[in-house]
Amino acid sequence: MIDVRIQPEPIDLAGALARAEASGAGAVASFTGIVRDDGGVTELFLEHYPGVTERALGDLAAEAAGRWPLSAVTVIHRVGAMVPGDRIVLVVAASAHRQAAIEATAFLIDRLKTEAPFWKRERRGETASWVEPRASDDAAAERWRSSHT
Amino acid sequence: MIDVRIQPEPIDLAGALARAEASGAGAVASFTGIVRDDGGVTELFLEHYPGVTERALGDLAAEAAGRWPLSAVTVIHRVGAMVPGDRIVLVVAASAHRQAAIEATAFLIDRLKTEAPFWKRERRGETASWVEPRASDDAAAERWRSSHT
Amino acid sequence: MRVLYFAWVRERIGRDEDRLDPPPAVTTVAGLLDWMGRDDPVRAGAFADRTRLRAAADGRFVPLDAPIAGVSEIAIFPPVTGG
Amino acid sequence: MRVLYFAWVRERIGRDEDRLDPPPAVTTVAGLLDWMGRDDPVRAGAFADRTRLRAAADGRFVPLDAPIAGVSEIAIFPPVTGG
Repeated sequence: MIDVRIQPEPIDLAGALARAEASGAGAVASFTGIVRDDGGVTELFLEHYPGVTERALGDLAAEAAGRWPLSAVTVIHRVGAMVPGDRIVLVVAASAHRQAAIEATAFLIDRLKTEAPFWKRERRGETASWVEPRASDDAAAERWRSSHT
Repeated sequence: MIDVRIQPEPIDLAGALARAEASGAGAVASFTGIVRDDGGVTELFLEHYPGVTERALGDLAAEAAGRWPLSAVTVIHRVGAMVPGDRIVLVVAASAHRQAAIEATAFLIDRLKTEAPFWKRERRGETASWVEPRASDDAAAERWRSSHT
Repeated sequence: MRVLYFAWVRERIGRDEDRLDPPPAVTTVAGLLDWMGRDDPVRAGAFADRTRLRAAADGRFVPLDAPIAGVSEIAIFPPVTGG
Repeated sequence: MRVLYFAWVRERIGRDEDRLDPPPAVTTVAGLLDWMGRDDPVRAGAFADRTRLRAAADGRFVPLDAPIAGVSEIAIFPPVTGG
Protein backbone atom coordinates (compact mmCIF):
# COMPACT_ATOMS: atom_id res chain seq x y z
CA MET A 1 0.00 0.00 0.00
CA ILE A 2 1.83 3.08 -1.27
CA ASP A 3 0.44 6.48 -0.33
CA VAL A 4 2.27 9.53 -1.73
CA ARG A 5 0.89 13.04 -1.33
CA ILE A 6 2.09 16.55 -2.03
CA GLN A 7 -0.25 19.08 -0.52
CA PRO A 8 -0.54 22.67 0.71
CA GLU A 9 -2.72 21.48 3.62
CA PRO A 10 -1.29 20.63 7.06
CA ILE A 11 -0.12 17.03 7.43
CA ASP A 12 -2.51 14.81 9.40
CA LEU A 13 0.03 12.71 11.32
CA ALA A 14 -2.47 10.70 13.38
CA GLY A 15 -4.53 9.83 10.32
CA ALA A 16 -1.51 8.73 8.27
CA LEU A 17 -0.19 6.58 11.11
CA ALA A 18 -3.60 5.02 11.67
CA ARG A 19 -3.76 4.02 7.99
CA ALA A 20 -0.30 2.45 8.20
CA GLU A 21 -1.20 0.63 11.42
CA ALA A 22 -4.33 -0.73 9.77
CA SER A 23 -2.16 -2.44 7.12
CA GLY A 24 -1.78 -5.30 9.60
CA ALA A 25 1.97 -5.04 10.20
CA GLY A 26 3.31 -5.36 13.73
CA ALA A 27 5.90 -2.60 13.32
CA VAL A 28 5.31 0.98 12.20
CA ALA A 29 8.12 3.53 12.01
CA SER A 30 7.73 7.19 11.19
CA PHE A 31 9.78 10.30 10.62
CA THR A 32 8.40 13.83 10.79
CA GLY A 33 10.28 16.96 9.71
CA ILE A 34 9.13 20.15 11.39
CA VAL A 35 9.78 23.81 10.54
CA ARG A 36 12.27 25.18 13.03
CA ASP A 37 12.52 28.70 14.34
CA ASP A 38 16.29 28.65 13.62
CA GLY A 39 17.07 32.12 14.84
CA GLY A 40 14.01 34.02 13.78
CA VAL A 41 12.45 32.21 10.82
CA THR A 42 8.96 33.65 10.38
CA GLU A 43 7.95 31.67 7.29
CA LEU A 44 9.20 28.69 5.33
CA PHE A 45 8.03 28.45 1.72
CA LEU A 46 8.30 25.13 -0.13
CA GLU A 47 8.40 25.22 -3.92
CA HIS A 48 8.27 22.05 -6.02
CA TYR A 49 8.23 20.78 -9.61
CA PRO A 50 4.63 19.67 -10.11
CA GLY A 51 4.23 16.24 -11.64
CA VAL A 52 7.91 15.42 -11.36
CA THR A 53 7.91 15.57 -7.57
CA GLU A 54 5.00 13.13 -7.35
CA ARG A 55 6.82 10.71 -9.64
CA ALA A 56 10.11 11.03 -7.72
CA LEU A 57 8.38 10.26 -4.41
CA GLY A 58 6.40 7.41 -5.96
CA ASP A 59 9.62 5.91 -7.36
CA LEU A 60 11.30 6.18 -3.96
CA ALA A 61 8.35 4.55 -2.20
CA ALA A 62 8.35 1.72 -4.75
CA GLU A 63 12.11 1.26 -4.33
CA ALA A 64 11.65 0.99 -0.55
CA ALA A 65 8.85 -1.53 -1.00
CA GLY A 66 11.11 -3.59 -3.24
CA ARG A 67 14.01 -3.46 -0.82
CA TRP A 68 12.21 -4.25 2.45
CA PRO A 69 9.08 -6.34 3.16
CA LEU A 70 6.66 -3.47 3.78
CA SER A 71 2.89 -3.59 4.15
CA ALA A 72 2.57 0.20 3.90
CA VAL A 73 4.70 3.12 2.74
CA THR A 74 3.53 6.70 3.19
CA VAL A 75 5.25 9.88 2.06
CA ILE A 76 3.45 13.19 2.59
CA HIS A 77 5.24 16.44 1.76
CA ARG A 78 3.72 19.83 2.34
CA VAL A 79 4.28 22.70 -0.12
CA GLY A 80 3.59 26.44 0.04
CA ALA A 81 3.91 28.67 3.09
CA MET A 82 4.50 27.27 6.59
CA VAL A 83 5.44 28.64 10.00
CA PRO A 84 7.72 27.23 12.71
CA GLY A 85 6.14 24.17 14.33
CA ASP A 86 4.37 23.06 11.13
CA ARG A 87 5.13 19.61 9.71
CA ILE A 88 7.00 19.76 6.39
CA VAL A 89 7.27 16.07 5.65
CA LEU A 90 6.06 12.74 7.02
CA VAL A 91 7.44 9.33 6.12
CA VAL A 92 5.87 6.11 7.46
CA ALA A 93 6.86 2.50 6.84
CA ALA A 94 5.02 -0.55 8.21
CA SER A 95 6.38 -4.08 8.25
CA ALA A 96 6.26 -7.35 10.13
CA HIS A 97 9.90 -6.63 11.05
CA ARG A 98 10.86 -3.61 13.11
CA GLN A 99 14.29 -3.23 11.55
CA ALA A 100 12.75 -3.16 8.06
CA ALA A 101 10.26 -0.48 9.11
CA ILE A 102 12.96 1.71 10.69
CA GLU A 103 15.51 1.27 7.90
CA ALA A 104 12.94 1.97 5.19
CA THR A 105 11.97 5.18 7.01
CA ALA A 106 15.61 6.31 7.14
CA PHE A 107 16.09 5.40 3.48
CA LEU A 108 13.02 7.35 2.38
CA ILE A 109 13.86 10.58 4.18
CA ASP A 110 17.56 10.45 3.23
CA ARG A 111 16.87 9.88 -0.45
CA LEU A 112 13.95 12.30 -0.57
CA LYS A 113 16.31 15.08 0.55
CA THR A 114 18.50 14.72 -2.54
CA GLU A 115 16.19 13.27 -5.19
CA ALA A 116 12.86 15.03 -4.95
CA PRO A 117 12.59 18.48 -6.55
CA PHE A 118 11.67 20.66 -3.60
CA TRP A 119 13.24 24.00 -2.68
CA LYS A 120 12.98 25.83 0.64
CA ARG A 121 12.90 29.59 1.03
CA GLU A 122 13.19 31.01 4.54
CA ARG A 123 11.81 34.34 5.56
CA ARG A 124 13.16 36.20 8.58
CA GLY A 125 11.04 39.32 8.87
CA GLU A 126 11.66 41.32 5.67
CA THR A 127 14.52 39.11 4.39
CA ALA A 128 13.95 35.96 2.32
CA SER A 129 16.67 33.54 1.28
CA TRP A 130 16.80 30.17 -0.47
CA VAL A 131 18.14 27.41 1.75
CA GLU A 132 21.50 26.02 0.64
CA PRO A 133 21.86 22.24 0.33
CA ARG A 134 24.00 20.46 2.92
CA ALA A 135 26.84 18.12 2.04
CA SER A 136 25.70 15.83 4.86
CA ASP A 137 22.44 15.23 2.97
CA ASP A 138 24.35 13.97 -0.06
CA ALA A 139 26.39 11.69 2.18
CA ALA A 140 23.26 10.34 3.88
CA ALA A 141 21.60 9.56 0.54
CA GLU A 142 24.79 7.97 -0.74
CA ARG A 143 25.00 5.39 2.02
CA TRP A 144 21.89 3.68 0.64
CA ARG A 145 23.67 3.13 -2.67
CA SER A 146 26.95 1.68 -1.41
CA SER A 147 25.56 -0.59 1.30
CA HIS A 148 22.94 -3.28 1.22
CA THR A 149 21.37 -2.27 4.56
CA MET B 1 12.58 15.80 28.30
CA ILE B 2 12.28 12.13 29.20
CA ASP B 3 8.80 10.62 29.36
CA VAL B 4 8.57 6.96 30.41
CA ARG B 5 5.22 5.29 31.08
CA ILE B 6 3.99 1.79 31.80
CA GLN B 7 0.23 1.65 31.66
CA PRO B 8 -2.74 -0.66 31.19
CA GLU B 9 -4.53 2.05 29.17
CA PRO B 10 -4.31 2.27 25.36
CA ILE B 11 -1.35 4.26 24.05
CA ASP B 12 -2.24 7.75 22.82
CA LEU B 13 0.07 7.96 19.81
CA ALA B 14 -1.05 11.38 18.58
CA GLY B 15 -0.70 12.91 22.04
CA ALA B 16 2.78 11.48 22.59
CA LEU B 17 3.99 12.65 19.18
CA ALA B 18 2.52 16.12 19.72
CA ARG B 19 4.46 16.42 23.00
CA ALA B 20 7.70 15.38 21.28
CA GLU B 21 7.08 17.78 18.40
CA ALA B 22 6.50 20.58 20.89
CA SER B 23 10.05 20.07 22.24
CA GLY B 24 11.22 22.31 19.40
CA ALA B 25 13.31 19.79 17.47
CA GLY B 26 13.07 19.67 13.69
CA ALA B 27 13.15 15.88 13.49
CA VAL B 28 10.86 13.42 15.25
CA ALA B 29 11.14 9.66 14.75
CA SER B 30 8.80 7.06 16.19
CA PHE B 31 8.36 3.33 16.40
CA THR B 32 5.10 1.61 17.29
CA GLY B 33 4.72 -2.10 18.01
CA ILE B 34 1.25 -3.50 17.40
CA VAL B 35 -0.37 -6.78 18.47
CA ARG B 36 -0.54 -9.04 15.45
CA ASP B 37 -3.14 -11.64 14.68
CA ASP B 38 -0.35 -14.16 13.92
CA GLY B 39 -2.55 -17.10 13.03
CA GLY B 40 -5.43 -16.67 15.41
CA VAL B 41 -4.16 -14.75 18.44
CA THR B 42 -7.24 -13.62 20.37
CA GLU B 43 -5.46 -11.95 23.28
CA LEU B 44 -1.97 -10.82 24.16
CA PHE B 45 -1.22 -10.41 27.86
CA LEU B 46 1.81 -8.39 28.96
CA GLU B 47 3.24 -9.06 32.41
CA HIS B 48 6.01 -6.92 33.92
CA TYR B 49 8.15 -6.47 37.02
CA PRO B 50 6.70 -3.38 38.68
CA GLY B 51 9.23 -0.77 39.72
CA VAL B 52 12.08 -2.50 37.97
CA THR B 53 10.56 -2.04 34.51
CA GLU B 54 10.15 1.68 35.06
CA ARG B 55 13.78 1.98 36.10
CA ALA B 56 15.01 -0.12 33.16
CA LEU B 57 13.13 2.06 30.67
CA GLY B 58 14.24 5.25 32.41
CA ASP B 59 17.87 4.07 32.25
CA LEU B 60 17.54 3.28 28.55
CA ALA B 61 15.97 6.66 27.81
CA ALA B 62 18.77 8.41 29.73
CA GLU B 63 21.39 6.38 27.87
CA ALA B 64 19.85 7.41 24.54
CA ALA B 65 19.78 11.06 25.64
CA GLY B 66 23.48 10.80 26.52
CA ARG B 67 24.39 9.18 23.25
CA TRP B 68 22.49 11.42 20.81
CA PRO B 69 21.52 15.12 21.02
CA LEU B 70 17.81 14.63 21.78
CA SER B 71 15.27 17.22 22.86
CA ALA B 72 12.69 14.56 23.76
CA VAL B 73 12.64 10.82 24.46
CA THR B 74 9.37 8.98 25.01
CA VAL B 75 8.88 5.32 25.87
CA ILE B 76 5.34 4.10 26.56
CA HIS B 77 4.72 0.39 27.12
CA ARG B 78 1.29 -1.07 27.66
CA VAL B 79 0.72 -3.94 30.11
CA GLY B 80 -2.20 -6.28 30.78
CA ALA B 81 -4.61 -7.70 28.21
CA MET B 82 -4.63 -6.51 24.58
CA VAL B 83 -6.18 -7.65 21.32
CA PRO B 84 -4.77 -7.67 17.76
CA GLY B 85 -4.46 -4.12 16.43
CA ASP B 86 -3.68 -2.61 19.85
CA ARG B 87 -0.42 -0.75 20.36
CA ILE B 88 1.98 -2.55 22.70
CA VAL B 89 4.84 -0.08 22.73
CA LEU B 90 5.68 3.38 21.45
CA VAL B 91 9.14 4.91 21.25
CA VAL B 92 9.69 8.52 20.14
CA ALA B 93 12.92 10.50 19.80
CA ALA B 94 13.16 14.16 18.80
CA SER B 95 16.34 15.92 17.73
CA ALA B 96 17.68 18.71 15.57
CA HIS B 97 19.27 15.95 13.46
CA ARG B 98 17.16 13.38 11.64
CA GLN B 99 19.78 10.64 11.84
CA ALA B 100 20.03 11.08 15.62
CA ALA B 101 16.25 10.83 16.01
CA ILE B 102 16.02 7.69 13.87
CA GLU B 103 19.04 5.96 15.39
CA ALA B 104 17.90 6.70 18.93
CA THR B 105 14.50 5.20 18.11
CA ALA B 106 16.11 2.01 16.78
CA PHE B 107 18.41 1.85 19.83
CA LEU B 108 15.53 2.22 22.26
CA ILE B 109 13.31 -0.47 20.79
CA ASP B 110 16.19 -2.91 20.23
CA ARG B 111 17.51 -2.58 23.77
CA LEU B 112 14.04 -2.52 25.34
CA LYS B 113 13.39 -5.95 23.84
CA THR B 114 16.23 -7.57 25.78
CA GLU B 115 16.64 -5.38 28.85
CA ALA B 116 13.20 -4.50 30.16
CA PRO B 117 11.39 -7.13 32.24
CA PHE B 118 8.24 -7.73 30.20
CA TRP B 119 6.78 -11.11 29.28
CA LYS B 120 4.16 -11.82 26.60
CA ARG B 121 1.51 -14.51 26.83
CA GLU B 122 -0.53 -15.25 23.71
CA ARG B 123 -4.01 -16.70 23.80
CA ARG B 124 -5.46 -18.52 20.79
CA GLY B 125 -8.99 -19.45 21.77
CA GLU B 126 -8.64 -21.81 24.76
CA THR B 127 -4.85 -22.18 24.55
CA ALA B 128 -2.42 -19.77 26.19
CA SER B 129 1.35 -19.88 25.77
CA TRP B 130 4.27 -17.69 26.81
CA VAL B 131 6.11 -16.18 23.88
CA GLU B 132 9.65 -17.48 23.41
CA PRO B 133 12.47 -14.95 23.01
CA ARG B 134 14.07 -14.63 19.58
CA ALA B 135 17.80 -14.85 18.96
CA SER B 136 17.46 -11.98 16.46
CA ASP B 137 16.41 -9.70 19.32
CA ASP B 138 19.64 -10.45 21.19
CA ALA B 139 21.61 -9.73 18.02
CA ALA B 140 19.77 -6.45 17.46
CA ALA B 141 20.46 -5.28 21.02
CA GLU B 142 24.09 -6.36 20.75
CA ARG B 143 24.84 -4.15 17.75
CA TRP B 144 24.44 -1.07 19.95
CA ARG B 145 27.22 -2.30 22.22
CA SER B 146 29.83 -3.18 19.62
CA SER B 147 29.40 -0.16 17.33
CA HIS B 148 29.49 3.53 18.02
CA THR B 149 26.76 4.25 15.47
CA MET C 1 14.62 -12.68 51.46
CA ARG C 2 11.80 -12.26 48.93
CA VAL C 3 11.93 -14.45 45.86
CA LEU C 4 9.63 -13.22 43.09
CA TYR C 5 8.40 -15.26 40.12
CA PHE C 6 7.25 -14.02 36.73
CA ALA C 7 5.58 -15.43 33.62
CA TRP C 8 5.56 -19.24 33.37
CA VAL C 9 7.78 -19.59 36.45
CA ARG C 10 5.06 -17.87 38.46
CA GLU C 11 2.31 -19.93 36.84
CA ARG C 12 4.15 -23.19 37.39
CA ILE C 13 4.95 -22.51 41.05
CA GLY C 14 1.42 -21.23 41.57
CA ARG C 15 2.20 -18.01 43.41
CA ASP C 16 3.89 -14.61 42.94
CA GLU C 17 6.59 -14.96 45.54
CA ASP C 18 8.11 -16.80 48.48
CA ARG C 19 9.72 -15.39 51.60
CA LEU C 20 12.73 -17.41 52.58
CA ASP C 21 15.72 -17.42 54.89
CA PRO C 22 18.44 -19.39 53.09
CA PRO C 23 21.30 -20.82 55.18
CA PRO C 24 24.79 -19.22 54.89
CA ALA C 25 26.00 -22.08 52.69
CA VAL C 26 23.70 -20.79 49.92
CA THR C 27 25.79 -18.06 48.27
CA THR C 28 24.64 -17.70 44.65
CA VAL C 29 21.36 -17.47 42.72
CA ALA C 30 21.97 -20.97 41.34
CA GLY C 31 22.66 -22.28 44.84
CA LEU C 32 19.45 -20.65 46.02
CA LEU C 33 17.48 -22.41 43.27
CA ASP C 34 19.05 -25.76 44.23
CA TRP C 35 18.23 -25.20 47.88
CA MET C 36 14.65 -24.07 47.12
CA GLY C 37 14.01 -27.18 45.05
CA ARG C 38 15.42 -29.67 47.55
CA ASP C 39 12.17 -30.47 49.38
CA ASP C 40 9.76 -28.91 46.90
CA PRO C 41 9.13 -30.93 43.71
CA VAL C 42 7.08 -28.10 42.15
CA ARG C 43 9.84 -25.55 42.53
CA ALA C 44 12.43 -28.17 41.56
CA GLY C 45 10.49 -28.78 38.35
CA ALA C 46 10.19 -25.09 37.55
CA PHE C 47 13.92 -24.60 38.12
CA ALA C 48 15.07 -27.80 36.38
CA ASP C 49 16.21 -26.30 33.07
CA ARG C 50 18.49 -23.44 34.04
CA THR C 51 19.04 -22.42 30.42
CA ARG C 52 15.44 -21.18 30.39
CA LEU C 53 15.81 -19.06 33.53
CA ARG C 54 17.04 -15.53 34.12
CA ALA C 55 17.39 -13.64 37.40
CA ALA C 56 17.46 -10.19 38.93
CA ALA C 57 18.96 -9.23 42.29
CA ASP C 58 17.38 -6.16 43.86
CA GLY C 59 16.03 -5.19 40.47
CA ARG C 60 19.23 -5.63 38.41
CA PHE C 61 19.62 -8.45 35.90
CA VAL C 62 22.36 -10.83 37.10
CA PRO C 63 23.79 -14.13 35.86
CA LEU C 64 22.76 -17.26 37.76
CA ASP C 65 26.20 -17.57 39.37
CA ALA C 66 25.90 -14.08 40.90
CA PRO C 67 26.34 -13.83 44.68
CA ILE C 68 23.27 -13.17 46.82
CA ALA C 69 24.98 -11.80 49.93
CA GLY C 70 23.13 -8.69 51.08
CA VAL C 71 20.40 -9.05 48.44
CA SER C 72 16.87 -8.68 49.75
CA GLU C 73 14.88 -9.40 46.56
CA ILE C 74 15.64 -12.07 43.98
CA ALA C 75 13.44 -12.46 40.89
CA ILE C 76 13.35 -15.62 38.77
CA PHE C 77 11.84 -15.50 35.29
CA PRO C 78 12.18 -16.62 31.67
CA PRO C 79 14.04 -14.46 29.12
CA VAL C 80 12.15 -11.21 28.59
CA THR C 81 9.87 -10.73 25.57
CA GLY C 82 8.65 -7.14 25.70
CA GLY C 83 8.34 -4.55 22.97
CA MET D 1 11.13 23.31 -26.20
CA ARG D 2 9.92 24.46 -22.76
CA VAL D 3 12.59 25.57 -20.32
CA LEU D 4 11.31 25.76 -16.73
CA TYR D 5 12.94 27.64 -13.86
CA PHE D 6 12.65 26.97 -10.13
CA ALA D 7 13.64 28.66 -6.86
CA TRP D 8 16.19 31.48 -7.19
CA VAL D 9 16.72 30.74 -10.89
CA ARG D 10 13.04 31.52 -11.45
CA GLU D 11 13.17 34.61 -9.23
CA ARG D 12 16.30 35.91 -10.91
CA ILE D 13 15.00 35.43 -14.45
CA GLY D 14 11.65 36.83 -13.42
CA ARG D 15 9.38 34.19 -14.94
CA ASP D 16 8.47 30.49 -14.63
CA GLU D 17 9.51 29.36 -18.09
CA ASP D 18 10.60 30.19 -21.62
CA ARG D 19 9.58 28.56 -24.87
CA LEU D 20 12.52 28.25 -27.22
CA ASP D 21 13.63 26.66 -30.44
CA PRO D 22 17.38 26.10 -30.11
CA PRO D 23 19.41 25.60 -33.32
CA PRO D 24 20.78 22.12 -34.14
CA ALA D 25 24.27 23.14 -33.00
CA VAL D 26 22.96 23.26 -29.42
CA THR D 27 23.19 19.62 -28.31
CA THR D 28 23.55 19.58 -24.50
CA VAL D 29 21.96 21.27 -21.46
CA ALA D 30 25.16 23.28 -20.94
CA GLY D 31 25.15 24.33 -24.60
CA LEU D 32 21.52 25.37 -24.23
CA LEU D 33 22.39 27.55 -21.22
CA ASP D 34 25.25 29.18 -23.20
CA TRP D 35 22.96 29.84 -26.14
CA MET D 36 20.15 31.19 -23.92
CA GLY D 37 22.52 33.65 -22.27
CA ARG D 38 24.12 34.93 -25.45
CA ASP D 39 21.78 37.88 -26.00
CA ASP D 40 20.13 37.92 -22.58
CA PRO D 41 22.23 39.37 -19.72
CA VAL D 42 19.62 38.39 -17.10
CA ARG D 43 19.67 34.73 -18.12
CA ALA D 44 23.45 34.87 -18.59
CA GLY D 45 23.77 36.12 -15.00
CA ALA D 46 21.47 33.44 -13.62
CA PHE D 47 23.39 30.74 -15.49
CA ALA D 48 26.90 32.12 -14.80
CA ASP D 49 27.91 29.77 -11.96
CA ARG D 50 27.21 26.31 -13.31
CA THR D 51 28.27 24.63 -10.04
CA ARG D 52 25.09 26.06 -8.48
CA LEU D 53 22.77 24.68 -11.19
CA ARG D 54 21.08 21.35 -11.66
CA ALA D 55 18.86 20.18 -14.51
CA ALA D 56 16.08 17.79 -15.41
CA ALA D 57 15.20 16.60 -18.92
CA ASP D 58 11.58 15.58 -19.33
CA GLY D 59 11.32 15.25 -15.55
CA ARG D 60 14.49 13.19 -14.94
CA PHE D 61 17.52 14.65 -13.21
CA VAL D 62 20.42 14.82 -15.69
CA PRO D 63 23.97 16.20 -15.59
CA LEU D 64 24.60 19.47 -17.40
CA ASP D 65 26.48 17.70 -20.20
CA ALA D 66 23.43 15.51 -20.99
CA PRO D 67 22.15 15.59 -24.59
CA ILE D 68 18.89 17.42 -25.28
CA ALA D 69 17.97 15.73 -28.55
CA GLY D 70 14.31 14.74 -28.45
CA VAL D 71 13.71 16.42 -25.07
CA SER D 72 10.64 18.63 -24.89
CA GLU D 73 10.99 20.00 -21.32
CA ILE D 74 14.20 21.12 -19.64
CA ALA D 75 14.15 22.38 -16.04
CA ILE D 76 16.95 24.50 -14.54
CA PHE D 77 17.18 24.88 -10.76
CA PRO D 78 19.50 24.96 -7.74
CA PRO D 79 20.29 21.76 -5.79
CA VAL D 80 17.13 20.50 -4.10
CA THR D 81 16.45 21.16 -0.40
CA GLY D 82 13.27 19.30 0.46
CA GLY D 83 12.40 17.16 3.44
